[in-house]
Amino acid sequence: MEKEARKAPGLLGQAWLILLLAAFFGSSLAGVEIALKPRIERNKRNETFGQIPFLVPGGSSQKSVETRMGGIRVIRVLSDKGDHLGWVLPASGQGFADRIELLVGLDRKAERITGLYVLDQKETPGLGSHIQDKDGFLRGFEGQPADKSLRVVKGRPAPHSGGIRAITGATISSLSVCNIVNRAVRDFRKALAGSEGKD
Amino acid sequence: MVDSGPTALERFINGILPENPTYRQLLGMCPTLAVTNGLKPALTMAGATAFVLICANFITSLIRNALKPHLRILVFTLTIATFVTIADRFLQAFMPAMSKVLGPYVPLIIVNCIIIARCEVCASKQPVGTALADALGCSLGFALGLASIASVREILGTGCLLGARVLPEAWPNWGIMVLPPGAFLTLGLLLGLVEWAGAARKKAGGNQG
Amino acid sequence: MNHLVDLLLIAVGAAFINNFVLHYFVGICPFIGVSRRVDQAFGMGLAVTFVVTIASFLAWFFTWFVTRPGAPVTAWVWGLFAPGSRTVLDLSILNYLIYIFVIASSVQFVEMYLKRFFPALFKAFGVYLPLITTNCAILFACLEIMKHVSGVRDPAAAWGLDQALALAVFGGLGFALAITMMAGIREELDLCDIPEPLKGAGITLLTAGIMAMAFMGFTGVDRGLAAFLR
Amino acid sequence: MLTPVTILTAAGTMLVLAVAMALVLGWANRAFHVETDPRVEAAEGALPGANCGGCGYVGCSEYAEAVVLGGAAVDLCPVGGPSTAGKLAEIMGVGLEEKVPERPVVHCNARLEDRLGRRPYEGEESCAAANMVAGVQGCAYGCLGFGDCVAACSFEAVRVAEGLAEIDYEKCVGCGACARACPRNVISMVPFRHSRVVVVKCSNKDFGPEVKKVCKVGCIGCKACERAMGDYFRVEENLARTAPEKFEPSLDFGPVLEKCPQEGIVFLGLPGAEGRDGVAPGRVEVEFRTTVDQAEWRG
Repeated sequence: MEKEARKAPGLLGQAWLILLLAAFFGSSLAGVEIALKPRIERNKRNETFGQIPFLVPGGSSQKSVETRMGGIRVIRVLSDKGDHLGWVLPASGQGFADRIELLVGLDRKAERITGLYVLDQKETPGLGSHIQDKDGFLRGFEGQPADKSLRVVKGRPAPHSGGIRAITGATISSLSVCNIVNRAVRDFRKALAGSEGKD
Repeated sequence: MVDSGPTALERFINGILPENPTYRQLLGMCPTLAVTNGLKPALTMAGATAFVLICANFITSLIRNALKPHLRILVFTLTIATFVTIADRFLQAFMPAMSKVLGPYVPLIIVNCIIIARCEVCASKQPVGTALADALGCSLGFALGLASIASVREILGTGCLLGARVLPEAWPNWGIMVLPPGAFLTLGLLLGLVEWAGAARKKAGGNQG
Repeated sequence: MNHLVDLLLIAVGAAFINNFVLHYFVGICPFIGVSRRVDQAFGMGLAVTFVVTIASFLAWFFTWFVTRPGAPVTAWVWGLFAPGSRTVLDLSILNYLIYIFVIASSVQFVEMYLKRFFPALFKAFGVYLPLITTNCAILFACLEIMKHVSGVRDPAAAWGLDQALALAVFGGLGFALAITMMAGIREELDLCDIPEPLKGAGITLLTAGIMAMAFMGFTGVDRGLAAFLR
Repeated sequence: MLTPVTILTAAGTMLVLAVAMALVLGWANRAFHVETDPRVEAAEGALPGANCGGCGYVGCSEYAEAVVLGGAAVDLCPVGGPSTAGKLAEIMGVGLEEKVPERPVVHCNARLEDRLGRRPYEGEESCAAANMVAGVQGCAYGCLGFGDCVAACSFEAVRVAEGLAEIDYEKCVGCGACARACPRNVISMVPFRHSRVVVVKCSNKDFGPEVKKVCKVGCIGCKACERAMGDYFRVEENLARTAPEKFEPSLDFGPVLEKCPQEGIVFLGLPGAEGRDGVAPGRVEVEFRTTVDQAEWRG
């Protein structure tokens, strides 16, 4: 009888170790997930909200809240005292090599761009990767008007004239960033105008 | 079956230089090429691999008697996948910047040939002590391999190492070194160098090398 | 029409631009080891394509129905325990475990299948078939699928089964292309005299470096193609 | 409430997946089961696994199958030598008759300076290519020195010194690759019943005066050796040949060595290794390195 019983569960009998391991590892991983999940969420949130003070002057990371404006995910930037200072608009699009993720800072009425930050990019290191330079390429976006679409300019553009100085050797990357910003800002302004009409 | 069984110390020393996983056994090529465009990511990857290798070797040598030959690979991969997930979540939680830089290559530690090779060759046959020593030795060897390639690529590619400027300002950064082809070229040349050094030593001082 | 263009972009991207071996560095071990003869390399390339397609199908299936946030099966199970509750059960932690489990099992299945029905092909692969399990290219394809299915913010942009299979098949073919070209070059290399220390892996890596540079020429082709087709 | 359920569901998912895979693989294992003779695996285990082709089969698994099913001889494996042959015989339950290992011998003794009528040659650096060029070298039979044999040998046992191929008997395992690679068949496989054998290191079949025009050390077919030791030497087509299987270390080759005008006749094998003259089988131990070890890839 003994031989018979052992042969019957031949299929599963052999693999008892795998079943035990699979169940044990599955549950232990779930435990790890629960332990670390809050920290990972906080990191993700910090990555975006942490940039708010630099994108919209005076904005506070804790107070600002994420909302949806006409189907577009956007962060309403509030100051410490709680009054509404502007918006931080996530935008993304196709760059030279792969997708580029941006955060665009806008003022209250979305008429002027107050700052730009590159969340994620895989442009050519050493060339396209210069779109991340805070006091170089990104400085060019601050103060630009939001109603006109931005243009890439070879030489030194006049300030606040909608012209952005291209990075030498990475024209396509610079162009892509401008297009992403233009498209996102245009859609958001349309949504903002639509909702302003409503509330 | 190795009858006498190598001692723990012997496995440890062997893992670092004589049987260096990257240069001698040519294992774990994927991460070696992918993350060595900077020394910091390379060391983080080496640390993560070390953690996974040590834990996996530990568990494997614990359950080595219950192992069935044909299910061997499945058990190894399951153990390794679990520890890699833990390492990945740990990186995301405590070192988010590094986790983004390493990106998809942290989960790729699962199929890193070094770990499976060590599990198969050493851990599934040796007692826990030797297995752990071997794991330590191999991870140090791997870290050595990664660090050597990463420093060459970072110095040539950006002129500075871990932020500190090494080469003079006038150094035209070799962009290629940070790009994928640079990885192949650097590793190819370094392998040649190691081979040449090994052969030279063998010719000069008999052949303990 | 737009969907087809999307498929084409994924296919061209996976085969040439983001070639598994030359751009993402996955699958290097067999790339150096197996590429000594063209027929053996091509056979290896096809075997990898075959296995990566099976693995990607199963990976997409499990990601879509189980580990995706708000996946139907998990929601159904969660409904059993706490009917009508709003919190979502997220099992994405199991992704790596499921992928490697699926890959190892499919390689084992393919090995038995080949041994039974194509013994000659099985003998030709010999030791390289079980080692496809440790081939990073297959797990990498599953990770790409995971990134595009559960990593995407709005569910509409998540990949369907057709996009996943497009990546798998053409990624595999890209791998086969790269490994066969390398085998062709390696056969030439055997005839010319290479400095002693560079023989074997050294010269292969240098050749692969130059090939990677050539493949970098493809960057931007998909952008141009997209602009042209859209 | 969420924690226990997540853990439970995670474990449950993995369990379901594991059961599903175990069933599929179990079924596949049964459905695709291929009847293989256990002795084939045992034979394959006994073979060194170098797939060098020395036994005449494509690889070790091929040879194992041939031994078990095809009834091939158990001692064809040159690399494994007598130890493997013994194991195979055990597996097959067959008697193992005495087998003398064969080693390659280079039938040419002319270094570069000994060869006359050498023309400058800028073609491809391989004997096969040079051999096609008429008159690349005065002697149409001798070694060309471009090292095809060196390339063929996977045990680094062949070297070309001053234009002449040389065998390192320490490393040589007798797989015959060099003999096959030489386009002029200068290298032939000779049974080594002892650590040495006496061989005529020349293969020029022309008349004496012709040989003198092209080589300083070639055999001119003067039959001096045949007259001195008729049973061991005989001259055919103006070239002295030996019978290696009749070689005994006790034989005295003194008279032949003095009479021979050329130093064409030379002892061959391990130089002066005393105490190595025991019975041939099993004494040429070589530190075994499989070609698999040298394959670049071990990942």
